[in-house]
Amino acid sequence: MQRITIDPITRLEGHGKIEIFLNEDGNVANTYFQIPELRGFERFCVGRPVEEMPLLTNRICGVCPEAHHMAAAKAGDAVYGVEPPRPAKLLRELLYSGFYFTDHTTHFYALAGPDFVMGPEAPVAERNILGIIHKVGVEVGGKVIQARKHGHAIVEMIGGRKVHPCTAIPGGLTKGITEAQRNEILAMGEWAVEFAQFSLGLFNDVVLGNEAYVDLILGDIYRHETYYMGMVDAAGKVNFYDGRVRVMGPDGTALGDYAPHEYTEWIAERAEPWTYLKFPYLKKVGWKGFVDGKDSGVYCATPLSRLNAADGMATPRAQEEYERFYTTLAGDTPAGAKPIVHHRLATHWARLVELLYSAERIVELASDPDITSPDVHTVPTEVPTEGVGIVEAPRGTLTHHYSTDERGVLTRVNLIVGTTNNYAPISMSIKKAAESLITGGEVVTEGMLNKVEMAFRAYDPCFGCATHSLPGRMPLEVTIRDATGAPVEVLRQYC
Amino acid sequence: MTEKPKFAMCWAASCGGCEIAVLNIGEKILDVDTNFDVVFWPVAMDAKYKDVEAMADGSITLTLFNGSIRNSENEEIARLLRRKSKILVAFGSCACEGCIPGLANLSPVDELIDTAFSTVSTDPVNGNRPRTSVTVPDGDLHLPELYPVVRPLSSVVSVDYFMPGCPPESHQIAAVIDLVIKAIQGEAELPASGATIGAGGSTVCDECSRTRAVKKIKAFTRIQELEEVDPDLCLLEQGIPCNGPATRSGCGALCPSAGAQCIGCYGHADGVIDFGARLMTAFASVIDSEDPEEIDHILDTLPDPAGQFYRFSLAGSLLGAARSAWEAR
Amino acid sequence: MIAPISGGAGMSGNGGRPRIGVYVCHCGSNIAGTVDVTELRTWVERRLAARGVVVARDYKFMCSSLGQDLIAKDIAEHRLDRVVVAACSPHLHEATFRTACRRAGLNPYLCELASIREQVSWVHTDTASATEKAKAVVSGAVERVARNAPLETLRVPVHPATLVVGGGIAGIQAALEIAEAGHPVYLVERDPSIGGHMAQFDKTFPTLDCSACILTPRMVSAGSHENITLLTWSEVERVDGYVGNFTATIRKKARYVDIDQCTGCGICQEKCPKRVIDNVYEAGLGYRKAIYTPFPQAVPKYPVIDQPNCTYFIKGKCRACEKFCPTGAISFEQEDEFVTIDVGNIVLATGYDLFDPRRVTQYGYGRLANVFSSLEFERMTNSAGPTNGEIVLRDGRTKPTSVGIIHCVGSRDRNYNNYCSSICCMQSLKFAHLVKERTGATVYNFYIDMRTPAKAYDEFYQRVLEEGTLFVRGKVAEVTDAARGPGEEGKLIIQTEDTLAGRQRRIPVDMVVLSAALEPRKDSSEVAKRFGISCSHDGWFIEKHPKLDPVATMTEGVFIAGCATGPKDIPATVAQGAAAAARVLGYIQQGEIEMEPIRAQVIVERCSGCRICNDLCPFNAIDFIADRGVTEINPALCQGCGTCVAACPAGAIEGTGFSNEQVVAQIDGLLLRNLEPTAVEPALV
Amino acid sequence: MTMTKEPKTFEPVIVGFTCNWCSYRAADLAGTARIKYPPNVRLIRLMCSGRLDPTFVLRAFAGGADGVLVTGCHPGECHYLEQNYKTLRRVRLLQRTVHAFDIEPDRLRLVWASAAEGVRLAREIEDMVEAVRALGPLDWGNRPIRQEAIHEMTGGVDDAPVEEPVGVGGRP
Repeated sequence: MQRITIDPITRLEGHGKIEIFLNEDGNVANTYFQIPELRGFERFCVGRPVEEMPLLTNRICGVCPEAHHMAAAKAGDAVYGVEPPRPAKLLRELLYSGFYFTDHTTHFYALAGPDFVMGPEAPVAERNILGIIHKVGVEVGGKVIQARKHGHAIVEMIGGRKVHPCTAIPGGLTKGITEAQRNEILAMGEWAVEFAQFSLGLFNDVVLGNEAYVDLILGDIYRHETYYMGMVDAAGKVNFYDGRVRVMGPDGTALGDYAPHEYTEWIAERAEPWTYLKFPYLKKVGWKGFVDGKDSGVYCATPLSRLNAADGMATPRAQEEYERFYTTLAGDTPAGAKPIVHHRLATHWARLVELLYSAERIVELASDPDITSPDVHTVPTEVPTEGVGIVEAPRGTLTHHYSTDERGVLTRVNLIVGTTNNYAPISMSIKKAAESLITGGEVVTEGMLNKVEMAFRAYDPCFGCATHSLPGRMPLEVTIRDATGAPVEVLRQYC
Repeated sequence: MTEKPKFAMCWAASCGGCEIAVLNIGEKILDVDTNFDVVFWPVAMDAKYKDVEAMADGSITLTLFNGSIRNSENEEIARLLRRKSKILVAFGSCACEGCIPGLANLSPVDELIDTAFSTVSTDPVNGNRPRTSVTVPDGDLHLPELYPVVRPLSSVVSVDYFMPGCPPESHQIAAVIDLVIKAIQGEAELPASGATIGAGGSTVCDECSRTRAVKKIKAFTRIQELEEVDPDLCLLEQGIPCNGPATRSGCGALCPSAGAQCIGCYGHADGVIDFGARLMTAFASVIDSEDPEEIDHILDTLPDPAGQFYRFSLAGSLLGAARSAWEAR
Repeated sequence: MIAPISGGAGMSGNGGRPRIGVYVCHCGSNIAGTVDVTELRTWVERRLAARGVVVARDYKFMCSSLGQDLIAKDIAEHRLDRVVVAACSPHLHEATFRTACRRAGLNPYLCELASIREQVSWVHTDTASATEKAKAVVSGAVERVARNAPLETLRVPVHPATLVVGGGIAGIQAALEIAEAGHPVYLVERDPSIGGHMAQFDKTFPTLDCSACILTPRMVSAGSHENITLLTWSEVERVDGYVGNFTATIRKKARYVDIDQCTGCGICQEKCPKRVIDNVYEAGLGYRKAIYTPFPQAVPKYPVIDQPNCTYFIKGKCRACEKFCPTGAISFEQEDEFVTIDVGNIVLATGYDLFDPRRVTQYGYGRLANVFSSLEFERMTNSAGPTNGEIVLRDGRTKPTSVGIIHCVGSRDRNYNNYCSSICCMQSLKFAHLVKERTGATVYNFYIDMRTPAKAYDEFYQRVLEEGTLFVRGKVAEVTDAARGPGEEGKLIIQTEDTLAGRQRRIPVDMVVLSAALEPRKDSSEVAKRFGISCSHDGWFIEKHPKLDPVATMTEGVFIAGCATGPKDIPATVAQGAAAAARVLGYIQQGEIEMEPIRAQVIVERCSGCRICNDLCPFNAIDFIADRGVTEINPALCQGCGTCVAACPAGAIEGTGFSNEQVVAQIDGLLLRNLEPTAVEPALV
Repeated sequence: MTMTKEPKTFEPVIVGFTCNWCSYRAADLAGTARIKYPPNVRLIRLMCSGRLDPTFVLRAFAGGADGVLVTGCHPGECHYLEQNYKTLRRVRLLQRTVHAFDIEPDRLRLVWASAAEGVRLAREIEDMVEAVRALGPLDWGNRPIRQEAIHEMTGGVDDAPVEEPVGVGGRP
């Protein structure tokens, strides 16, 4: 039996390690996507005061600390059974929208973009942000940097710091914003809307205008019919900060939705001895292994999932894009069912729709008369007990669940991190990509490496936090071994 | 012309925040590019680990190392880059003193795994736990073993400079890069080996604009329980356990100015061996009682001393880890 | 593992490795008897060479002149820049060896003592383990001394004036000594007159010379001395500053008598219609007027008006004194007055309070008429006292035929005071003698132990024995008037155990005298706080060293004398007054004072102005400089305790002489971590 | 499993901190009075227990001490008036903190001893030695700790050549 190891050497929290086993015929027998690291937050957060969780869990990820900061703060609210005043909620969501704007921008231009703009077969050296700049003009580079700056500026104004914000506490925030800051944010928001539209335009021209890419997107390699998860507001529209979590079936009929504290009735996690990460699945459906379909509890939580799960977007321009997205990709939908897109590579488009939504949301929130109110904190009066906080991290639904003693000191902690939701589907995508690219022991090409990479980059996995950086790539190393295990050929990319 | 000095940046166990902070220096990034030959920076470029091994010892002028030492691979990279680098900088809290993940050192590593795999949402199915070697139908799979404790860079290799912060503030990073470039061009002096760079020599209070009086505390209060947090008065004097007094300056007192207590991410000030010791003695000093019982009552209002005093510095502290963690495995 | 303490920059002033000499003292067999000194010396040579030890010797008596020469010689020959002497406690010979080093041209603070006698050879028996411990102790001292810095003693100018608090014999003595030497003294007394307890006595043991006769001249010369400013009826309100430069604020209580006008003729006292029981001077046995001088020989002679008892102040009319005063010195409008004075030194001679015998209820004082306190008895025997020296029962007429004198009332008794009041035995013997002499009554002395140690004391005891006083050894259980038989009717019965006869006894007497204990002043702890010194838990002022520095305190420039430091007889009290004066004169003579350079110091650039330390110094040495936002320490006020050093969260306060470097190095040395190699990948350049 | 590494009878090492005025003199008194106590304790003299920096205690544990004994004047008898109260607060907090590191309370004791209490001090030492002996070795000595801590404290490695020391016994 042959074995291929894809082992990214860039390390962050649980970086990926892919094992591909081939059978005698040289076809893919199985693939294992291993996470070889664990930091134990669930253990060492126990004993800490609950108000520190937004600060401690920040450090789970330096790329999406805002997500953990918010989930932890909301869990803190729940633990004390305290409702933050409206201005505090608005500010938290505003901070969060600023973060989404930066994060989605980074991902599209640094990671996904190159695959399309330059093309998956393009030489390594060109497949990065610089490549995009060369192809579509220098001003893009400037815009991207500007976009990241604006996003961070909003985060810093409300969160106190650019990276690892510090202002969210149980019951609200430690500070509000001034009129001057509001105007600044408003201006940035309006700029952001234009930028988002520009990006969608770019995607439209470069990708949708290109047969090959459309085929690639609509092709079968990256298609899985799984369940989809995403948070929706009262009107059933996508919301990142608050609402109920809706689970949409592969056939476009909703399985239902749940409030944060009900998550244990919906989500269970499967443990496997060969990886430090667990595989969440839908409890109501059950674990059937790494397979898709209506009977498999495997679900997906990404920008694509959020669009699939929701009835639409809460802002006008984003709603237009939402509709265009489905008319273009959904094909014909059974009557009574909601249109669903199963093609993983469509996630990049979905992400741009969300980019536009986050930009519009910045403007909406910054225009709210309450946003500059100094009333940003409610002092908890209840005895702290237990609480769950959920937000939509860019990489999926993020759940923090705390139990505390009567002093508000943690006694139990459970975290289901954004990316974890997608662990099973990612493994499946990798296997599918491998299957479609390796047949009869045909010698693997570098393109294949990138396509495998594309398979999970679509999910923007956080255990590849490395891949968030400019103008990054996840280095891969593939070793092909014959039946005796001796290496036949070694292919490397960036390592 | 002579070739440019070589630059490397690498991480071990870290969250990526340090990288983001570096990217946030914006235009300065280009200075790095123009003044250095970037030979190794996995996040940013096509980097070959093996190429580094091939380099002559000491051929990399400047290496920024972030992340702590959690497994054998982290240690391996650390030792390799120490050999290859003239100037090795422990970059960020993880590399300097272990940071938040260092809190893991309060429990044995098996307990970390057990807890993570016995949460309410985890299937009890055949009590699966990750194993370093497991046989699946298709063959054998291996997982790297976690070290019993998280360790800062300097407990594995000797470090030339320490650049604290979680993450280091971008303007400080920019300043340090400027300094090194100037030093290389002979226009500036590098500080003495072992020095802390990209930070102040005093503590956060030095940069904090809040007014301070003589401190006397009858009870510590939790920030969310305070009806009204005075926006101008020292947080510690309001009973909020602020780590500012013991935490190195350099961040610009970001958290206190945002109404949140300093949590100590910049580590200890110059000449200090143990951050926790300094903060402990500071808190003990402001307790306003001479009666043993009352003192105990006041101390009860600090629910988590170890976490309070060693939030970021546990792995780098004198004790380093709880006894049970040291003795694990 | 902990990396070794390495030599180099951090270590010795001259840079590079220090050159340390280690000297192991045998102390005859005191050390060598238990510690293998040769093994210790060779170990130091072998293992501590890498730590900078260039000479190691062992010698019979290092403190001998030969031993000291040995060190001096090595300092010259081997260019030693550090010295460790492994010998006795630094409290014994640190000064000796530091001086030796200074003579040899080495800064004395570069010499450390390692105590291997008091802390090793004298407290351990097993040679092997004792020697091992000695090695550790020396290793610690070597690491410490390697980081010692050469220090210079601080010098501050001394203000020539002195404040003496307390006008008893101790204070008077101190004041006179200093004044005689030609320096100004402020003598502050809270009562209207100086003189203290001694002025109340008639005879003083053992010589039985008249108390007034010897005290009065001293009071007069103190009152009239050109260098002494007498501030009676006054109290010290607050004290600021430090040795050589104190500022004291004194409250002069209103006398209602203008002392510039008053001649002390005494007419006001004759004319005053209000009689008041004199509980202070006459111990309640006699009366005085509402305007009074406490006793005829009072100094100053000016009276005071006892405001709470003065009819005018109560009823708003009378003013008899004013009417009859020939010089118009009475002024009812007078108010308390505050004066501040600058002094260089302070002598506290605040004396004692007498134990209140009422507290020992079973002795019946205050309940049984003919039970007297020792002070009452002193007054009774005083020819100028309420009975003109007649020893009589409460009725004021009847002479007692039998008298019981009980020792140790309130002393040597775990219910009251554990200590011995030291004067009661002699006082009781004096009483016994006076009773015999004046009444011929039968006298019983009830004692626990007889303590007559000083000059001519025991002879006096013998004399009283010969006079036929009966001595019963045992603690008196009770004094009662409940008669059990005809012989006891109308008597006071003393129920006691006779430990010599080994039986219980009931002894009927007419009069009982209680030799009450001496106790610290009720307000001694507040006074101590005001002057920045400390009290023992029973309330006596604590001396800097109970044997070697009995009149100095931990606070430089504040001295203590007399009973304020513990019970004393008159000779000892006078001696201490003189001793304190001598110490003060020493300082004044020098013009400036040398202070131990063990001080705290702020490294200003590290200070964040967090103000954590600001409230930690009881000597007010820590100041926050608001405009610069930093804290500073006044080296003259700092006593060097190091509390602020240990408290500074920024590590911005240095402890001279006890730096973190020194202590941490000593810890590592004690634990022998200094012998280990390091284990990290070394830096390249 | 640490026990197996140890000799049959485990001899704990205890670092003791004394103040110059009370407890160190108590130790002197124990000496002059020839009061015996086990040799397991090694004393360090500070001017006042108020000088006790928690760093010293942690350093002692980290350096291999099995126990740390902090001593000072009785409350109210401090030669610096009230500094031992600050020691009391510090040590209480320190005890709570090291508890999280699995260091048993008996390994860090605070004892007041006046200059007159040589016997008391000796008995306290005896008592603590037995208590720590019962707890077994703490064994922190061989744990890797942050190197630059020592760097900061003592400066860089000094490679000046080592000179053979002169060693002479008896008379000079």
